[in-house]
Amino acid sequence: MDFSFTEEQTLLRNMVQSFVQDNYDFDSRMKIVRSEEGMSREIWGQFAELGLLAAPFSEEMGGLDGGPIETMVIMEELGRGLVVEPYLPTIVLCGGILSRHASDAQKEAHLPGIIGGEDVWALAYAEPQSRFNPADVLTSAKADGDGYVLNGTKAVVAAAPWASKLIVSARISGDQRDSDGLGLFIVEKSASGVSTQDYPTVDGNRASEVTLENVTVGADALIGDAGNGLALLDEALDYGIGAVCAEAIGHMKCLNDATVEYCKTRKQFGVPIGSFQVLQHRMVDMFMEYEQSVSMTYMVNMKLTESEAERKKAAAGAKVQIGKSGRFVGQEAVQLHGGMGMTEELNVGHYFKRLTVIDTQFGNVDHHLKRFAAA
Amino acid sequence: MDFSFTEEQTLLRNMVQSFVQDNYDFDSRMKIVRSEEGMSREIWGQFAELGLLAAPFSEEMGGLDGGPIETMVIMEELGRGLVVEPYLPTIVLCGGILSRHASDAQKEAHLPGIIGGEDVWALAYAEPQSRFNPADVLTSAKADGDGYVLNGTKAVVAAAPWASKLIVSARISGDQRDSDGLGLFIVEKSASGVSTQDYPTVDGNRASEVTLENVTVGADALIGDAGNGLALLDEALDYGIGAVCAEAIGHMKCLNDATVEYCKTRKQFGVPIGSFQVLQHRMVDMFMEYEQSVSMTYMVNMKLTESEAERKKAAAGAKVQIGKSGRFVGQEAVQLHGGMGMTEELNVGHYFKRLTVIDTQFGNVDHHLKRFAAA
Amino acid sequence: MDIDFEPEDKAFRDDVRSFIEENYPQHLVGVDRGELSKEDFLAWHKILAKKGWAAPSWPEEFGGTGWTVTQKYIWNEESAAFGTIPPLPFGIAMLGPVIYNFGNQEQKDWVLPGILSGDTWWCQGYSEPGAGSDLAGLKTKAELEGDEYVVNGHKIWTTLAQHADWMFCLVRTSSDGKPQEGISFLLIDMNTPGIEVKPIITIDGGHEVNEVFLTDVRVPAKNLVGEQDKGWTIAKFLLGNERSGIAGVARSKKAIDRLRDIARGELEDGAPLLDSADFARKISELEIDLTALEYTELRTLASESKGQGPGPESSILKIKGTEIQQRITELTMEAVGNYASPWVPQLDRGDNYLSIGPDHAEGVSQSYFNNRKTSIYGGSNEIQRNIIAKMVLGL
Amino acid sequence: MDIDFEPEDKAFRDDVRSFIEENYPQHLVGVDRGELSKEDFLAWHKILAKKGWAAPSWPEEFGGTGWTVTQKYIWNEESAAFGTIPPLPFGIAMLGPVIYNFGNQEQKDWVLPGILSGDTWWCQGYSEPGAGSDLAGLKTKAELEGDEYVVNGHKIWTTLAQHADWMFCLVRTSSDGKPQEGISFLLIDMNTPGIEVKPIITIDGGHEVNEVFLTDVRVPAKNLVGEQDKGWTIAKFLLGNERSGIAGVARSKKAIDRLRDIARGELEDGAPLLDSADFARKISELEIDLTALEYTELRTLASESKGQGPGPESSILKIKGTEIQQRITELTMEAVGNYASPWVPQLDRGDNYLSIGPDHAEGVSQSYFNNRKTSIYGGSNEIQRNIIAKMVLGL
Repeated sequence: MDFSFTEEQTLLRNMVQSFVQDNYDFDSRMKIVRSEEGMSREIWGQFAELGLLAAPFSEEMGGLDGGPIETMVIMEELGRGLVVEPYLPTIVLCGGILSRHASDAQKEAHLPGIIGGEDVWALAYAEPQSRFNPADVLTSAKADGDGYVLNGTKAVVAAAPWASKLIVSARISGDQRDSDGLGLFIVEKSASGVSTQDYPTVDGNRASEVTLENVTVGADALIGDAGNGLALLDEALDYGIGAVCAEAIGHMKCLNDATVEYCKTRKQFGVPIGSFQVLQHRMVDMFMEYEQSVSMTYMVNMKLTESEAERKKAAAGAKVQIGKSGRFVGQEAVQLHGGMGMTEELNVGHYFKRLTVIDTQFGNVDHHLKRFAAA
Repeated sequence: MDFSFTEEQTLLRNMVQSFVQDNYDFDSRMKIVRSEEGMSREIWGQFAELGLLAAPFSEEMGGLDGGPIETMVIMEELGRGLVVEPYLPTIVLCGGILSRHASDAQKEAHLPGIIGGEDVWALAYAEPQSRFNPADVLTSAKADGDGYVLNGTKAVVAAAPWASKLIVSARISGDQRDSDGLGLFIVEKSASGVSTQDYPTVDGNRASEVTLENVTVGADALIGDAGNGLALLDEALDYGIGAVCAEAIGHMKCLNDATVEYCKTRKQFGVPIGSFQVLQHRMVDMFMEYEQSVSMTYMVNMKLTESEAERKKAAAGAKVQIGKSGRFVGQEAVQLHGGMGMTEELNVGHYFKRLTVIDTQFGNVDHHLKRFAAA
Repeated sequence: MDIDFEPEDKAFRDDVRSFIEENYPQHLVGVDRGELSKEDFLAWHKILAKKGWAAPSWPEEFGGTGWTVTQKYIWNEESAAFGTIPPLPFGIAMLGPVIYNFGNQEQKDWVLPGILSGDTWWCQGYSEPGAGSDLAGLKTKAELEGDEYVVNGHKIWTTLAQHADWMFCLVRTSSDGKPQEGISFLLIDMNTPGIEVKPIITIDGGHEVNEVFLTDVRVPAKNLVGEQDKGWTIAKFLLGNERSGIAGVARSKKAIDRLRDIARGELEDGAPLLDSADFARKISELEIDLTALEYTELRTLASESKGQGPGPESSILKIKGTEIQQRITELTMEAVGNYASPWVPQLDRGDNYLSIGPDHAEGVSQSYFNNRKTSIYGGSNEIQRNIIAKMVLGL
Repeated sequence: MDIDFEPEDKAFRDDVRSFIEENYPQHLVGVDRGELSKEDFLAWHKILAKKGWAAPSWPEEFGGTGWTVTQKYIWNEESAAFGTIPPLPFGIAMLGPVIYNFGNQEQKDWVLPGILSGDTWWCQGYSEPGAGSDLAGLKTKAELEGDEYVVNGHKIWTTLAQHADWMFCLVRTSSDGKPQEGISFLLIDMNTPGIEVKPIITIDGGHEVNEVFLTDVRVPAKNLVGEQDKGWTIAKFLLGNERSGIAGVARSKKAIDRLRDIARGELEDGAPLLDSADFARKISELEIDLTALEYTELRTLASESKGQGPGPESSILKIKGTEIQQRITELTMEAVGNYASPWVPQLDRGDNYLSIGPDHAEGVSQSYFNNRKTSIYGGSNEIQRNIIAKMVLGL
């Protein structure tokens, strides 16, 4: 049992922190968000150069052999900067699935493009009717010779507007919400029959509705065994939870620091508002929510590699904590900043909005409370 | 639409208030609670003399023709005094069932003893397995000639140790939780086959486990129609809810007043603790909970005589409010009184304990939230 | 104590309901506030003005309706149930009562008719960058030069100032004594030279509030309401009125109905979300809290109708009313699941805008974000608790 | 960063588990604290003392075990999982560290062995009627006369003073300067003439706390710990230690297991209460909060083991730990439904006492009532928030 970071992990944190501070201040971030594309390919290239995109992959694949703790450190620092570049979908979700379950041929075909920063990937798993249940899949994959033909609609696919490749969940067999029968398929976004409707999301990211109409893929598009896709997907989403928990504690830390600072300087009735006991205790509660969230974030990232049952319970519990704490910290940070917290020009509201989306991402508090009880 | 009390109602309130102030201060109350019997027959006789026991009955029965609002006024004032004498079980629950549904003969046989203060009654409806569902009845009533034979066990029957008569719910037909098939029976506690195990409850009241072993009753023991008992019982419990809500706002008012007073006088760090903003806002929240509870108490007592559906929804909603508010006000009153709030010698802890029991009485918050949603 | 309506009240309810159904502009049914033009905002108001129903809260002599408390309650219920655009508060709820209580005859004669008719759009110049909840800390200065005040300062959070013809404004006319002294209440024509209105975009992407910069703005001295340096009384009076209207019970009922419809349409594992125990519980909790607030408001109105003005207890209405509104928008956002995240442009929506996901999901997050303001504006909920602590509990 | 135990830790866990199973007194398994005699309280302590495990938190040189942070964690987990009677905090957790940090050699030599062996029962004389959370306001006076202090005053909330042999006590030796100055730390023999212990019965009907009246109590001057008038430093040191032990994570885990068992046995409409969505949700929420607290405590212990003492962050452990304990007792009470209301006599239970309802329901309400104290004692949770605001956030 050990709760300390290795020297390498601390160096990694310092590197990401410096990069974000130097290259991704709030104004730069807003410029990127408001740009036509909504992300910076330049920043993404620099991530590649820094080795961030290689972090979780094995050395033989050209990676740096990092684990969940390294990802946690990176995501926390990206969270502090409200970075919109698609580390989560490309590296954590899709990269994770590939590195853990793809064939050697698939890895050789795809990982270099990820590690090199050429390709953005998106995980298209949710559907309009599926809410938070990844097994609720209507998109069909019909065997066709060696390959498959995909038909269906995928909903709110984060980073899809920027992606060149998608991992798509589709039903090879079984009924709508069956656990068995899913497959995860690698799909080129440029493939015939793939169309997207792109839009911005409230947290400054971009997403798409993805329609697949008779999209033909080869046998080499299927990751892992046919029908076993849900297990791979569940695991990937839990890794995603570990990562957004880390991102969220980055947000909360910034919000708490900003709020304490604001309350020390902002005066009302001739004194700093931070001298009012009610606001002091509110900030103490925000601090405690943050600390509890940090604890759960460490916990889940240490448990991702344990047994499936332990991983699920850990992820569900952590997501509940982060959902509640993020909501509380976000709302109170806005409240304590008063009118200023309501404006687009302050970063506070943007952290709040991202935390709001994270509460829903990969399933909200109610969803994971049930999952926790069942695990 | 009218939210004012009539002159008669105000006079009634003043009368009960004065009586309680003069005859039922905290020391007197604790003497009664700690006495062998646990209630004062003398006080009960005085209630009869004051006409309180006649309040809700029709004039032709020797009553004063009061309605739920009069009961509310009385219960609120009894609540302020933490009065343990069995107004709720005898007058509101059993008296209410008799006055609304008993035959003329039954009324003539039983109401004079209630109004005169000779008889205490208890409503034996819950069972060890029933939790908050009054339809969950295993006690059986088997037709036997003109009458019935009762067998079963009734749980936590409030005021039963003091009662000479019981109203017992028993199943004439149907399965354990069927809505149909219940009957309400008048049972003399002295009848052969009735035995009780008496005990004090945490709120200073007394209750019994009541066992019925081949208890024979006549046809005249059945109130209303055979099999229709649940409707009568549901209605009675909703009247009971209207009454305990009123009792609870009496408690909350006293706790809030005591807490504000204590915080104005108790000094820490050289100043009254009521000068600390966190405690001020806590007391504001207690005040708001109280005001919202008053509103729901008025609401439910105005709606008891409306349609069954409206009555049920109103009672469920009010009970949820009172359960939550009573819990908050009770807990915080103890907290703000510090160690003193934890002692038997202060009335604060006793209000807190009675509010705690009220939260469960007739079903707790979860139970009534579901009932509210279904209504 | 009786909850039933008298027969005449039932008749009134029927009249009101028919009038709304027959006269409410078709193109404004179910429209979001964010999409309204200035004309849209006023359309319904002008119809009501013709009917004589624009200001039910005013005394009859100034153009009120003379309705009883119960009738006003019915009016609010029916308006909300139909979903009319809420009346703009600035003229009817805020300035009107100030003018007929504190204004001189001349002011009554020219201000009140413009409010009633909808011809004059008023905005509120209260908050300043350095004076939010601490209103008495305001710094905008008005110096009397001859028969004009020269006003210099900076107002903020001025709602819908972009549409306003006039502003009622708190200014500092003296720096002597306590901060509450030396404040005056001025009416300022927004077309006066020296006034600049600068939009503030809020986190929902909307443009509702503004900064107003005043530079050597010359205001006729006759535009002073009440006495110079005695404006604090008026300011407090106005804030008290603002509080009591803010509970929004009838509109929250409507919003819960909408939430229930949405939850009926959203599926969780193939079953309506409304049937989920967790979700049903949260809706029930909301409804119960709202019912309690409704009766608290009715109790307040009943004692007001007996001549007791809105007391500090009305801070409860502000606190609970806004908490409930915030919870409704939060739960509505939660109901739509993944489709809470698409961003709907509030400004410059453009012609090729395509909505994403089900219609009922459109903009729900932004509505949630926007509603965070309600516990800040109009005297923050912390300030309201201070008021109750001091004025009601005597702490 | 790694959550797994090393092999040697797993071996240690097995050892500890067997030792407890083999040596814990049979008659104390599953017994309520309210029912314990003085001998019962000490029985397990004396067994541990023989094994050398009475004071795992002490340095080895004074009789500690020399265990690592992980080993101490395992020890707590295993003790709680088995359900041993929690060790009395007064000697081991409170006074011991004071003595080996601030006491002189003579004091170390006579105080520490008595604590370790369990031969001396200590109680804590801190609070006074006028000095609760504001400890520095204490008034109990000690005047030096020759080589004796003469102590006069009134202590309150003195836990288990009815069993105590000695009391460590804060007294005022000077009234000059700030209230924190002039406080001294004295050890007082409870058999000294002039000491009267008066029970306080709490709302659960139990006798756990007392008032202690001191009238001309003569205490040898050598019983002063540290310097005269400098006791505040010791007082604060002791309170810091008190906070860090108070999270009670392992015991709360056990209590949640028990709660789950109860909810499995209780029926709602014929089905286990544990299967109710509402109830399951509340248990899950509790478990998640407790897991978070567990990791917060582990993080705190980890930084302590690097030489950083328990900082003001440890106030989190007090606040969250007691909130969770209170919620567990509350939910347990809720689980048993109607059978929460029978009163179980804590004192004079008598021979013909018959329990009412299922065994698992016995006394659950009283346990809930009793636990309300935890957010008051040991520095109220409001005071803990003040500490974090000041010491951590710099407000």
